[in-house]
Amino acid sequence: MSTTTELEKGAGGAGASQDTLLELRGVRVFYGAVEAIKGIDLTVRKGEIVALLGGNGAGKTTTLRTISGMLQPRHGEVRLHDERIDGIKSHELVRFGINHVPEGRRVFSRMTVRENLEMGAYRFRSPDAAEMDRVFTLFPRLAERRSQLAGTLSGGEQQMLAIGRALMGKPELLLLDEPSMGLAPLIVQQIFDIVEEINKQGTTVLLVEQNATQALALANRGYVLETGAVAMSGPSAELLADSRIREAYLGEGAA
Amino acid sequence: MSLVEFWDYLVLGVVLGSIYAVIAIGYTLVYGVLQLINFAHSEVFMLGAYGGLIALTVVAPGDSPSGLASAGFVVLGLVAGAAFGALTAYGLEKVAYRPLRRRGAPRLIFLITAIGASFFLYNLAGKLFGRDPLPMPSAYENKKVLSVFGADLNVTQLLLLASAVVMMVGLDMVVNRTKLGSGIRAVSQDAEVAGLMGVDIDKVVSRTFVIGGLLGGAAGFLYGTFTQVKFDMGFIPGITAFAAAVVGGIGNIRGAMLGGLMLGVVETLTVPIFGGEWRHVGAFVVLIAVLMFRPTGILGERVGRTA
Amino acid sequence: SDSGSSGDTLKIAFQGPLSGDNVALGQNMERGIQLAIDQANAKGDLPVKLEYFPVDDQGLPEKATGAAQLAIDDPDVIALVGPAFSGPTNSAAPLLGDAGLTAISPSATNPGLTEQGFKTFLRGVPNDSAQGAGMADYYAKKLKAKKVYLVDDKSDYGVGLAKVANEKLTAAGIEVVKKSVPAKTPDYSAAAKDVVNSKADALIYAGYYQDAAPFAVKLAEAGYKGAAISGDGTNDMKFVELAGDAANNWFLTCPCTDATVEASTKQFSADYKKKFKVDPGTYSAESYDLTNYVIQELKKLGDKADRASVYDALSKGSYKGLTKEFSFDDKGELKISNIYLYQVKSGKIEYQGSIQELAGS
Amino acid sequence: MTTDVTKGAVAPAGGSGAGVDNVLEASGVTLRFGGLTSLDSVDLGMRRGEVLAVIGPNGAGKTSLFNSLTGVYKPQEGRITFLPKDGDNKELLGAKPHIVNRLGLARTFQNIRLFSALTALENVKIAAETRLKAGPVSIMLGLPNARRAERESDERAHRLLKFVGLESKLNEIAGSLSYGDQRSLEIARALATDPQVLLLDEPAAGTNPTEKLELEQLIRRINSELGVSVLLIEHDMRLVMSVADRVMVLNFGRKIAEGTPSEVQQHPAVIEAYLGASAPEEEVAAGAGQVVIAEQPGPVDESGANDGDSGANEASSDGESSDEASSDGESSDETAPDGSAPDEESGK
Amino acid sequence: MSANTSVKSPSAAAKLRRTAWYQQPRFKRLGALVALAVLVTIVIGEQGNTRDLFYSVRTSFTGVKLWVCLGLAVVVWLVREFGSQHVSKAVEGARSTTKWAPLLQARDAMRVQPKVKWAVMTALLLAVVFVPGQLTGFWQTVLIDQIATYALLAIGLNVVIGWAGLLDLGFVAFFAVGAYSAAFWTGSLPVEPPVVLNNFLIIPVAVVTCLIAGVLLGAPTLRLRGDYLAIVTLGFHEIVYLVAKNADGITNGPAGARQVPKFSAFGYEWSLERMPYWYLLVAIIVVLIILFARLEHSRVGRAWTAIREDEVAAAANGVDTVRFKLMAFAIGASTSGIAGVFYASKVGYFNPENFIILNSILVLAYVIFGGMGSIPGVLLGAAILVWLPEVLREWVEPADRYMYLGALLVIMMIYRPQGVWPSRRRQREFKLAQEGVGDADAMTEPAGGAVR
Ligand SMILES: Nc1ncnc2c1ncn2[C@@H]1O[C@H](COP(=O)(O)OP(=O)(O)OP(=O)(O)O)[C@@H](O)[C@H]1O
Ligand SMILES: Nc1ncnc2c1ncn2[C@@H]1O[C@H](COP(=O)(O)OP(=O)(O)OP(=O)(O)O)[C@@H](O)[C@H]1O
Ligand SMILES: CC(C)C[C@H](N)C(=O)O
Ligand SMILES: [Mg+2]
Ligand SMILES: [Mg+2]
Repeated sequence: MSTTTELEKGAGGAGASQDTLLELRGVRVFYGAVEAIKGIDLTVRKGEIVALLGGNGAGKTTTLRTISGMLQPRHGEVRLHDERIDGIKSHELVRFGINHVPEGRRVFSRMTVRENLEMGAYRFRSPDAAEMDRVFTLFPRLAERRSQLAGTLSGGEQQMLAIGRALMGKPELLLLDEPSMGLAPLIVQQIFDIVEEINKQGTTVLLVEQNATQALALANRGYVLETGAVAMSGPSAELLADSRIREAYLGEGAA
Repeated sequence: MSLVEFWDYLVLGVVLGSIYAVIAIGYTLVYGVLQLINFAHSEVFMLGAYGGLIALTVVAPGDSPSGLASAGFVVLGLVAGAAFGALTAYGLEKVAYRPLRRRGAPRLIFLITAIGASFFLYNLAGKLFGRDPLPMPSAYENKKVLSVFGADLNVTQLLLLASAVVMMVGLDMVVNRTKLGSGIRAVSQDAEVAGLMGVDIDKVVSRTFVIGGLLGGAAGFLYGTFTQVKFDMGFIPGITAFAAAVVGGIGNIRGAMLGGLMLGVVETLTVPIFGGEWRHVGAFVVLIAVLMFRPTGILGERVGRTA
Repeated sequence: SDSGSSGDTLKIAFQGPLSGDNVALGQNMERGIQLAIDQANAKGDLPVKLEYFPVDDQGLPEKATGAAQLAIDDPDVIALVGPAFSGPTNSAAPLLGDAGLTAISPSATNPGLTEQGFKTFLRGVPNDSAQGAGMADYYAKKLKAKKVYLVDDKSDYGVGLAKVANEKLTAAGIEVVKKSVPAKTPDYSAAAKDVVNSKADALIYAGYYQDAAPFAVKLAEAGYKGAAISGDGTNDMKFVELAGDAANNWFLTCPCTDATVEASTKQFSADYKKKFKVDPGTYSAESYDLTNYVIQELKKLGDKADRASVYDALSKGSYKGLTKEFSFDDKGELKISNIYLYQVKSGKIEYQGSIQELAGS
Repeated sequence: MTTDVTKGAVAPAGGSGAGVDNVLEASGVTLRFGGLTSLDSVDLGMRRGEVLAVIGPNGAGKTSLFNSLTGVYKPQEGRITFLPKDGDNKELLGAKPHIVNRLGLARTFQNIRLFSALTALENVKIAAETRLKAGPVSIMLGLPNARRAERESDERAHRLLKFVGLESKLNEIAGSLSYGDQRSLEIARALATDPQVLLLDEPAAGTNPTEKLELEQLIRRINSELGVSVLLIEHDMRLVMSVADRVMVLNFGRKIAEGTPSEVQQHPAVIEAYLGASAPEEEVAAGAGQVVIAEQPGPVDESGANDGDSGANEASSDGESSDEASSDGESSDETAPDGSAPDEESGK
Repeated sequence: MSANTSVKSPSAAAKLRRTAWYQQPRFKRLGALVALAVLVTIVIGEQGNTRDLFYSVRTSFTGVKLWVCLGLAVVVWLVREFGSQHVSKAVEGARSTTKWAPLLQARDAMRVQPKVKWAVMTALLLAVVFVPGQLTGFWQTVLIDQIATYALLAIGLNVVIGWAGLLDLGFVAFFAVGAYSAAFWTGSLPVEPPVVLNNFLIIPVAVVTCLIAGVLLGAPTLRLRGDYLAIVTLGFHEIVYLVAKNADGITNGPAGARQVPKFSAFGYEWSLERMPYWYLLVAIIVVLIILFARLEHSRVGRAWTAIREDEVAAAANGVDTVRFKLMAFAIGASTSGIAGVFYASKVGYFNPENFIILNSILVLAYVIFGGMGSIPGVLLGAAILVWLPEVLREWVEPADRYMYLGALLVIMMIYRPQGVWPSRRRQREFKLAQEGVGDADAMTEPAGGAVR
């Protein structure tokens, strides 16, 4: 399914890159004096799953936060449907169909599951019941716990809630920051399955992961970040085959 | 103390307590979104009283206005008080707290800023309007209207009770039923993520202050009619209301109401039993006792309804 | 020279509430003193120029030591009129005593003040044994009260006054309910309720106007119908302004006369009004008198005036002022004890005359 | 050793056979939050010198178990006994966190909790110093014992930072270290309290494969060189399989399996609840036939059934892990990087 | 550069990204300056009175002052925004701390080189001991009765909040306990002491009394989270204050303790002379600073830091959090007690109003203003903030002094929240907190509470 955003109406005639949804051009981001992102170019096409890989502190989270407007780049442009969106605050960007599932889940712990999902639909006048049903079908565990306080859910359940909450915003582009972190293998599998499912239903996904094997298995394309810059990029299969990747991120050379 | 007398004091206590409750809500709301003990809220309250005073002085009710005019004056006073309070709270947030928030300053810094703002504001009020107390121009004849189990209630007291109840019910509805309410609750738990959901944090924080200011200012006007208006009038009710917010469970709106009523009653009952000089001791002993047994207050910390 | 004075100016200090809650009482006195000094300078028969040196204690004992210290530290200050209130006197007098600076008070009335051996304290006003007794007399003899509710504000003044009143009332066989409600109580409703519930038919408030006013308001609201009396601390138009209608019919006592009424103070009253655009108030004339007493002694002493000699002269001498004759016993207590009654009537404080006469004793 | 005393109580954990040298035993630990039971009568028997992994789905109660063992939570029922190498057995249930730590159980947190404004060295010193005695008065007066304590903690902290490979980052602010270094620092800090048991809560979470390998080495060295028994929570099965001597599996607050890694990996309940169908594709370990699982059907708490199970369990694992572990433990004193006998300091 | 600049109707994104002219930072700054000018006009305007409510506002807004202020604001703005390059640069320069660079270097040198440190310290101490002799009597009194006394209190509170991170809003209660101890043991209260003691002997007695009071208050409340601790200490203060005020039979009520005897030792009596008090107080402060500085850099100081930063982690690493917190509480309380004894003996008269809640709040402000956790910082904080209202007496309407103090606090917290002279540890915490790591004040759950 596709969501209608205000942006689509306005950006009707943008020519060149019909299928490009998101584009980063020479983006540089600073924390105070520290440059965390040192000029990144990145493209996400409509309907894709793109994986963003890299070690600790490579700048993956920072990239996502820049896209969703939590951070502002000091140089470069962020474009959605070929329109600049850098400089727009995160709460406004939600209206453009970008939803971000932050690192570490960050559910509203003193709200119930249901209230958390309602928060996800904050930008609409009232939450869409059908959407909520869809989320509950995707995550039956949440359905069981709809009136439990989110803070008392287990890690996996919280991750599901965080994703469900983002889906309530009917995203065109879903940003996922390490959805598998701290989750049991079985749950990781489930989450990845769900991501695939969501993508099939029409949502474009930008996925940040440490878990390179699984992420690349899921994604169409991947980017590898190293200390704030793109070190490698290409279709998943290519990346998976690359020996450098296998050594550095799949732990093979040493194993 | 006879039963009738007990009722008498209880009624007084409830009246005082309902003012505390309305002020306490201001503390609790702000605490909810910023985890800040907004010491300057007592000045919001004080300026609310001046707002009412100014409005009534300008409009100048005659000696004993008729019923309908009285109602008009009361509404005017309330509105002016609320407006002054809201304006003060809004300004405080914008000038003093927002820069700190932007910078992610530690909470202690907020606290000292609040204290500084409080000093500034009440002395500024003293400078602007003089440091002597002023009686609130009487907008109505303060007659006895009815008696409950032998306890008399006069117009002021009824007015206080009624407005307090209306304000509390209204607020409860705003927080639990409206979008702003869920915004407030979300920001209070994780402001950054609330932003990701489309909540405009600045707006929500600002509006929270404004709501707290509206209530605080209106309470200031009511308290002013009840006692008198003075530049340092905010301090004692402020501290007591803050204690009330904590007793109820800070961050919890219903807790603030409960705490306010409780401290009002305790304080008032202390007077006939132990003597007027001990009234605040009563309130603070209750505070400490409650916290000993319920470390997060009677209703616990939570903004909004329980799950 | 150990007094270190520069020679051509001498300062007369005043210590009292020049800011804070009961500032009106301080201002009444301050103006009387200023008037006396101005007139003396205008007359020009002094070898030196006089200057007025105010130190503000806000009427609070804890501020009084600091205030007194300011006067002590200025070597030109030759005498201090005040402290105005009893509490501040109690805390500052030892310091003033150690410094040898005369403290001649036009208004500090707590009876205990002269019992403590302060070295330089002179009281230019009848103390509260007289005022308390006056109140008790009036209730007992004139109003025939049966049960009196007696409240003090916990200040030195209030406590002292209430103590005397209590003794006299009890001696007269009147039932007394004695309570304390500290000054600055934000809300007097509960206290007022207590008064009504006690079924007392008369009330004494021993404290200052700032608190008497809201108390009076709450009493009226609570439906208190009995008589009410308060002392010099409440005897100011501010009381009426703050309490509004609730002040009506309150009796006020004072060891002071109404300067606008008494013949002897008519001229003073006019000068005062001319200079300050307001009528003199409680203790304005008395302060004027005491300042003139100091000036008289300074004149006599001429060049030899220093703090010690001024104290000597003042404590031993006497002075016929506009309000009364000032002379002191060896404890520094004034030898006269007249108390006057006032009553609030339709928004004005009206002078009634000597309480002893009115009570018919 | 001293196990005899408590053997009866903790029999199900695998202590019924002779010669099992346990360091930590828990029985029937039940922890509830309101209506929610997060630990349901959990038994635990941890052998001296082993690496025991706890795995299970999210919300199974692993962290709750840690928190119960270390005094952060107080379970409503059950017993937790610590059996120090030489000394009396200690009941841990209800003991305050710092007491538990002093007795010899140290831990790390699921989300790293360092004192981030302090230097790496200071972080470790704080932990080391809790074993030293120097009161505020002697410090203020600068008495010799205070100065000696300062020196000792300094030396100790240096040694441990070297042990985890942070000797070059002594004076860096903890908050500015890289994630991997923060992990190591947290471990060094835990080791500074000279524990007999170290509890690690998901140390590999958020690390990449290379860092995981380093971590694996570190855990091995802690276990062998320092002779510290390790209780490890981890979702990364590769790491668990390679470092753990035994594995215990929790689900819904109950123990559903216990055994060697390979045994556990093939247990159907574990696969169903935790690993998922596709997980154990690679290593099909030898001896698949003798999988023995301490399965607990329902609330049956009778020790008979459990005894049988765990007896067999023990038989299966005895040979490979227990002996090895205890010999490690013995040799550890000499190889420990801190030459001074740790017992002297850990007296109180 | 991009193709769609020619798009006719601006899209939603473009609309959002566009800022109206008045939203430009430059004009926002103008707005702020104008608002500031109006505020300043009111602040420096006439004193209002109750007879005419609008007197002050009216005179402020009709007089020339308003126009002068507005004019100044506009000039400042113009110079800043459009002035020559180097003016704007100077502004930027003043903003950054470069101006302070030499000072900061000196401070760093002091920290690193012990010789420099000792030289500076000795010079400072000599100055501190001898310079006040030259001051006027008034300033000597301010220095001793207020600045130094409150500096002593600030040093004590610094242990509690700066080091252990416990938010104590009732610190002056212990000051009261100390003062009343002094009055009691010298026989200046209505209740007779068993023996009358020399003031110096009272110091240890008061220390013990405050220690006990500190522990009694602390033991049950230290399990509370930061904010709750704050309100409980505030309540405790209020109770101490009200008991002092109302238990007339014991404390002499609002009338207070009178004529507390002076210090005396070996036949020497501290009398009206001020400087001997100064020497005594400086000696007390120096000794305490030495003792406390040792604590700060010891295991105790580190344990406090650990508790402040993460109480749960501290406990999990064997730190007995309750014991260390109590220790901080008790040390702080007894310092406050010493100050109380000194104050009572110096001024000879005090009453409960000397110990109002406002004073507790002020001491807290001194500590934070100066720089939490740093001894020179809190000394400076107390000195500046106590001195300021006194000197303002001469410059502005005395009643307005605290308005300026309040404004100063707000401005300071906005532009330099770490304080005048912060401690290095604290400064780091601030930096980390601003980057979103940690909290910088121990308002977290206490150990033993819920852990996520
Ligand atoms: N709030 C912050 N302040 C200062 N520096 C930061 C901040 N957040 C991140 N950094 C730094 O920016 C760089 C990139 O961090 P980022 O969180 O984007 O990495 P990441 O790839 O998401 O790593 P991880 O896998 O650990 O999540 C790191 O060097 C980090 O230290
Ligand atoms: N303080 C608490 N209050 C309420 N419920 C809690 C609390 N702590 C834990 N729980 C609940 O106990 C259960 C077990 O949680 P626990 O954190 O131990 O799981 P876990 O096995 O460590 O999971 P994960 O692998 O995600 O870390 C969960 O359902 C959790 O919601
Ligand atoms: C000015 C007077 C009202 C002072 C009062 N008599 C007192 O002793 O304090
Ligand atoms: Mg990240
Ligand atoms: Mg866990």
